[in-house]
Amino acid sequence: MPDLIIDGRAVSVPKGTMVIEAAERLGIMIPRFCWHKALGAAGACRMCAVMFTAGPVKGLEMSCMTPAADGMVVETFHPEAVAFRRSIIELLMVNHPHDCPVCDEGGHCLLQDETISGGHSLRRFPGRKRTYLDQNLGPFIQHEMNRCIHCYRCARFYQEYCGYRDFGPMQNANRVYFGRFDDGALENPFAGNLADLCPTGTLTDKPARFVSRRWDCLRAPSVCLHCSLGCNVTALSRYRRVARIEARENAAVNGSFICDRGRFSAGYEAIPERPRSARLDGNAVPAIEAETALAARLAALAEKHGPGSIAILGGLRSTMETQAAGIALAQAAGWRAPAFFATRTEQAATQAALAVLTPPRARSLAEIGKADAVLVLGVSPLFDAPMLALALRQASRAGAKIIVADPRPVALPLPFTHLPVPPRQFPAVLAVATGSPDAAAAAAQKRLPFAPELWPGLETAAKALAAAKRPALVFTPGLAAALPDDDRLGLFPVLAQASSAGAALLAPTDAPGLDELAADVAAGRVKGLVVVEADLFAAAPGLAAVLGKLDLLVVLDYLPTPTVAAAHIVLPTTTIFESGGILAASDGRLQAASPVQSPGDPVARDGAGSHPPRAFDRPLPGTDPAPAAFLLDRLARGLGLTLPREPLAALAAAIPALAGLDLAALPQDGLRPAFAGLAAPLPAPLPLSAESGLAVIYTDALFATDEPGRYAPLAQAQTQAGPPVLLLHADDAAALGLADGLADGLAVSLECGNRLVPATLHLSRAMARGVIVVPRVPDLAGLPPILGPCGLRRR
Amino acid sequence: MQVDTPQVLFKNRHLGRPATLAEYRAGGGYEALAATIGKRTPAEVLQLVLDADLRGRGGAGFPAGRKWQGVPTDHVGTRYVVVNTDEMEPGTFKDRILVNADPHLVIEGIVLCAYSIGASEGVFFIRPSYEGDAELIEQECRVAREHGYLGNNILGSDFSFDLHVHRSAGRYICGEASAQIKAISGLRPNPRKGGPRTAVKGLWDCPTIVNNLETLANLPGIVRNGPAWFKALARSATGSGTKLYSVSGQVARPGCYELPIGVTIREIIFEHAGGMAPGKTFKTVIPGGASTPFLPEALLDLEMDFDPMRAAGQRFGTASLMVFDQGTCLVGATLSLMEFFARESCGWCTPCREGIPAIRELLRRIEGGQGTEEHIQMLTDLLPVLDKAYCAFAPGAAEPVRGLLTHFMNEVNAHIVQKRCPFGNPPPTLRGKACGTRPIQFGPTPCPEDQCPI
Amino acid sequence: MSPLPTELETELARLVAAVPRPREAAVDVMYALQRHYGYLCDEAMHCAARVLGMTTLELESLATFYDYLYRRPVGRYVIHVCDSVVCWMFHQDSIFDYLCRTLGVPPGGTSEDGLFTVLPAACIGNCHNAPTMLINGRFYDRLTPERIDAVLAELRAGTEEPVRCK
Amino acid sequence: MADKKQGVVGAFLDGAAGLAGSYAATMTHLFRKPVTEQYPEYKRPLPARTRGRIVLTRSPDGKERCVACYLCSGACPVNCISMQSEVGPDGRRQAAWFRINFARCIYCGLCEEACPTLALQLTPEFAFCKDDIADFVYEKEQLLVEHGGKHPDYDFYAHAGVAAGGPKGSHIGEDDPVDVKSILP
Repeated sequence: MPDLIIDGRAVSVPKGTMVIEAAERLGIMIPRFCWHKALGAAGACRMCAVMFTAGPVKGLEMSCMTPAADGMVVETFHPEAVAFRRSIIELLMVNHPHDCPVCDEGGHCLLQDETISGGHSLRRFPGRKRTYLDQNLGPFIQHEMNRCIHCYRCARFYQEYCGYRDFGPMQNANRVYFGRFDDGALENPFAGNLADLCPTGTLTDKPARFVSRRWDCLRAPSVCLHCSLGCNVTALSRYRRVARIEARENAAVNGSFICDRGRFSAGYEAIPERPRSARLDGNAVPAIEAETALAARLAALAEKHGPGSIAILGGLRSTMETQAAGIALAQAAGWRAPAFFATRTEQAATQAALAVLTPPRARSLAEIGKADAVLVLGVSPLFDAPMLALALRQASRAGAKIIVADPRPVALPLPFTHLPVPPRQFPAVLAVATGSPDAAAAAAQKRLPFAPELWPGLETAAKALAAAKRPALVFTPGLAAALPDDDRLGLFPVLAQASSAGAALLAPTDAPGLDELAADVAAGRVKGLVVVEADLFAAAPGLAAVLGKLDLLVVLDYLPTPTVAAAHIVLPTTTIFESGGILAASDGRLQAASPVQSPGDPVARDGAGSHPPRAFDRPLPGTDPAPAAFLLDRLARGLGLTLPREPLAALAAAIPALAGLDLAALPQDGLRPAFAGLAAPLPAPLPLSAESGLAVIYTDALFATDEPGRYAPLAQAQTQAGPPVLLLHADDAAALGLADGLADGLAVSLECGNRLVPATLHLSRAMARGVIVVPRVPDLAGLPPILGPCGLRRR
Repeated sequence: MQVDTPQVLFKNRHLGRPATLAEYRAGGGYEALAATIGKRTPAEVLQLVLDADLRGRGGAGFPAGRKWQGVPTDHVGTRYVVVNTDEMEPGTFKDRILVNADPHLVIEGIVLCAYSIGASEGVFFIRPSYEGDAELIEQECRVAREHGYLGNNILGSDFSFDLHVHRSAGRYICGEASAQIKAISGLRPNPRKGGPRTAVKGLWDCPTIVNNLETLANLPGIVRNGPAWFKALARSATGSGTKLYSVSGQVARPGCYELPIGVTIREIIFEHAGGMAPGKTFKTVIPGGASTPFLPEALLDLEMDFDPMRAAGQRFGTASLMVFDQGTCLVGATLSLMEFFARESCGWCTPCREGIPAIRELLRRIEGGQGTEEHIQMLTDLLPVLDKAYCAFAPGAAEPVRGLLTHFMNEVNAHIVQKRCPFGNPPPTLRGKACGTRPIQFGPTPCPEDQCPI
Repeated sequence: MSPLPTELETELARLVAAVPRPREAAVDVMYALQRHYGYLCDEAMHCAARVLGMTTLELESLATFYDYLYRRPVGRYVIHVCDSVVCWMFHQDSIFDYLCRTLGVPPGGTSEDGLFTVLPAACIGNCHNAPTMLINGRFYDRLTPERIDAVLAELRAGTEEPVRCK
Repeated sequence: MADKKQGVVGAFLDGAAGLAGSYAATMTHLFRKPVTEQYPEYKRPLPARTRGRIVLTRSPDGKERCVACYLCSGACPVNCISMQSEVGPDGRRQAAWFRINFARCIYCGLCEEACPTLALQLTPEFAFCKDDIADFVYEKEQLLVEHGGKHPDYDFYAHAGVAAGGPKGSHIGEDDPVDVKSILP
């Protein structure tokens, strides 16, 4: 623990800490451009020079490249250091353009801050300014190379941190250019971070171009709900529209970055189609009228068929407050237990996946990035949880061995072993890989006798995991029951949706699956259904198919889903940007999001032509949406019931794992409860064993396969037009007589329920046999788990 | 050619052609190797080099033995020797002459180094303008391989080492050790600082020794004749061995001379290089390649050795003497050097990437007669900034400017006062462009044909 | 993209196989393709990327960094005129100017007959013979206008087999 | 002392002199030209830098100067300026809408000082009355004028260093764009 003195204040830091970080601990912000917490030192900008007046290092040195050592005395405001930094700014400004007014970075620009705080205002140099031509870097990042100060942050992030190689530095000397070989979209799914990283306006957020200055935005800490990882973001809103999403530092989860899905999938809160007023039998009515009618109809239904004929269905993208309110209402009214998951099995598996996260075994995303061997089972990191891929990349950079066992073709920006196995073989893979490394070869042959090509990979996996000091297992919840009982092996589940963990924590164990609910509706046992923030057509096609049998379908939602269109009564709810709330990430971490804006139509749409309204003599349009939890509470009151004042707190008190937590005051980094007290996991049944036909595997794309993302215009624009793309092993295709060899782009049709969906078939050899990989789009939501031999045919 | 100084590296130098293997062997070539492989331990060879106090000839003068000591002994896997033949410093051409004079001396030195550190792979990093030399080395490596001096089981022992040539595509920065390793690895050759030394983690993350070609060429002599002999070669108390001095500029006999370390600058210029060219008067000399300052006449009796020169505020560098006469404008010469440095920077750090072009711009103005006192102030302000650059490139570039401002301020002032170049050079605003520059006046270089081995 | 001649493919494969990792051969492969195409056109860059398993950007990073890899069309003879300080002392700028005027090209330009490209170059290591230039791997020493005329005439006559920069 | 000795006559004379002086002042003013200006009929020319109504000026090429950088609204101490920027048809940044609430404006001129493109300028026009306070909210169309105001020659984009005012490298003091693939060293 070196002890040093910075600006007269003593600080003690861990060995290996750089002086710039040590100063940060004291709250001293040494100016910097190239140094970044996540990227480390480059020593390129020379901006962080400080004076070492005593100790092992003497004289002017860069604080980012000097490790703190005992006895150092550092002066950050030494006249010589200040003069040096001023010279650096002067040099950087020799070629920096004079365009702050039209630069999007203005207002949160590091170079602007340093230039002004350093007092540089006049350019002494007589020479001309250097200019560059710009490139079109795709839909997310705007390029303005004249502003570049060559800190190399972008290239280091892009190539070293993320492992993508289509963007980087070119030329030498003072002509260094950062760009691509030719114009085109950046391949890196984390490229949006370049806008955050770039200390000037060279790389800026293109969709947010010219939208606002930072100081004009409302800002609030939020949590991303486009996958289950729970990355921390900052939402910036202006005129009731989310202008921009930025990464928010959380050392335990996403570090300093987020993926492009999380960054560019907002916008659903401002689409014109968003349900903004209550609807009663298809007509827009004042909210109070809809609520009164709803209470009356529910009461009548309960009177006629008994309260058990009413069911409530919760979403996996709602906050935990909403989920808890739904549960509380169902319990108070004596309705059927609330349903969240597609099947009881899925719920049990998700609960089991959380229950295994005891303190010695649970790993955070950041800890996955520090593991030295990771087995990823049933997860395709880049699509199921993009930031996981970045964490694996960091582990891999530090030398970790990464093994991914997944039926889909897996692409990752790092060296890894891919074991393409169908889900039914996951337990076997797990058993071999976590078993004794010496017996691995024999075990592999015994348990997977039909797949000799996997044996070497399995053996390496077993050896790597056995040799590792900090091995970790990333798994899909179905495997929770099969996990070995080994405290050495860290665990990190990846769940289906942003609030799957929340639902699993809160849902009563007797909660039915959506499939059971569908059967009940079909049989007439359920007459009334209250759907809270879920799209049945995507989540439960079986249930969606029988909606016509319901006497009453009530939907509370903020997305214009087909379920909303089918509802008798619609109550609009608020998004996470308007109500905030608590979300549980896949590792069980509870994190709070704050509201950033009020609901209501964005100013851009509210008013005449290009002007916002001039007179505010009428209520703000589109402000009917209310948090679903409020609506449910009002509904309870309409029914003459009383819900607890804070349903989540009341419910949590009864759950051993959550009892005693102060949910109203979650720490900034989130809180991960110890799940030892969670209800004992049910033995999750093994995934289906398919003997004939193709097992259907749903896969996410980077954009617009998550539910809110499907309604985000920008994310939607990133999806390819045309029929959905299916993936099939080339040998399976040959067996089915579809193609011989690796022909791409076969036109096929897929039997989905009683429809034939046209699709394009791509063949691969880097995937498991006996499976068909299907994109998670609503069109294809109703596929059977096993596709029969006639399910796929040539078109 | 002078005969009164011991010729070690140039023993087999012939006019216009390289020495053959037979010639090299006749002069005792490969005896050191035969006496070493299987007979001495690597540690003994290292001790010889340490005792001989062999210092790097590439510019920095770091003791070679100390560098080799950094190689971890417990490393499993390949170790590399990288032979640095990337001399691109203006005024330096010794390595080219050396390769062309005696390729086998070079090869033997490389193998000895490899033996000492236990390397099995060697990379001969050579600059593109020495393509002929690259082919020569490749050819002579084949010859050496045929005779068992290179390749598997050298001289019948179980020591194997092979050497291949890596052609650079030309940038001065590739001469920096860590940048050179990156260049070989197919990465952008930005120098690397911090982290483990290249001797620990170099090429492909294996221990790697990067040494200048001339440094390694001294090994056969040291091993054969012992450290005491080697130290005795030098004329100064602290130095050891001989050195190849590249002399260019306005001297009567420009060329490359092997002279002891510690010989005075005056002796090199006025005895070995034949004094000033006819009709020229001495003004100043850059003693150690482009990244060393101008040396005033008063310091001509300085001994050419690492430590005495550093003590005098000068740098030994690569011992490439560029001699300027009274008729040469030093502002223009410095500008020429800055053109070189500004172009050859790798573009990594601010002082180098932005600072050197700024200096170039200021010097262009001064040389063109538009200079002001403020420009000099800016130059002075910039020098300490350059000194704190990422690698040694920018501090090296600052040296000539510092020399100019320290010793030849009168010349700079003359430009500012007269608002033109007092030597009659036209404004360099378009220098390097076809614009009609100085009055056509072509170099009256005397032709010492006997100096040139090519 | 037209396929490469078989000999060239073999040569590229040999270059890649000769080094511990393909990346090391990056410069050599680009030199070989430069000899074939005359300069590194985009097609050559794509070929190199395919052979080396690197991205075109990574290769562009190198090709634009280095001096002797040409990403713009050049003539058959690329004349690198040393403009470092010793050559400058011997009026290199006049030599350079003379060359440009004789060939009628700006610096970096290629003469109309496609034979010559004139480039300033960093020190080429021939200072004792200043002023000097390098044409396709060969030094030309102590240049004078007459010598330049002679060299150009000699090269034009094609009496000399081009020693291409490898 | 002297006062005490002057007696009644002295006091009388002293008073009379005071009276006479005041009357004299009154009489002289009777015959002087009055200073009152007939304000609505006669408007005194005001200095160009008078801080009155705000306008948005145009650059010499006739294009809008305002780039909607939000600096004026940021500087405004009474928050009477609001705007939204957008990309214009020519790729330049411009205001989609720009609004100043003159009912709230205190004519402090901070916005003019903040304006980096010299678009926003205060003019000597100070008296503009409305029947409805809402009419004091001026939109961009009402604010835009057809001239360059106090700085007729300034063109921000000529100095900015971004492409929107012409190709890169064509502005004042700029070098030609760097050719990344250049073969020149």
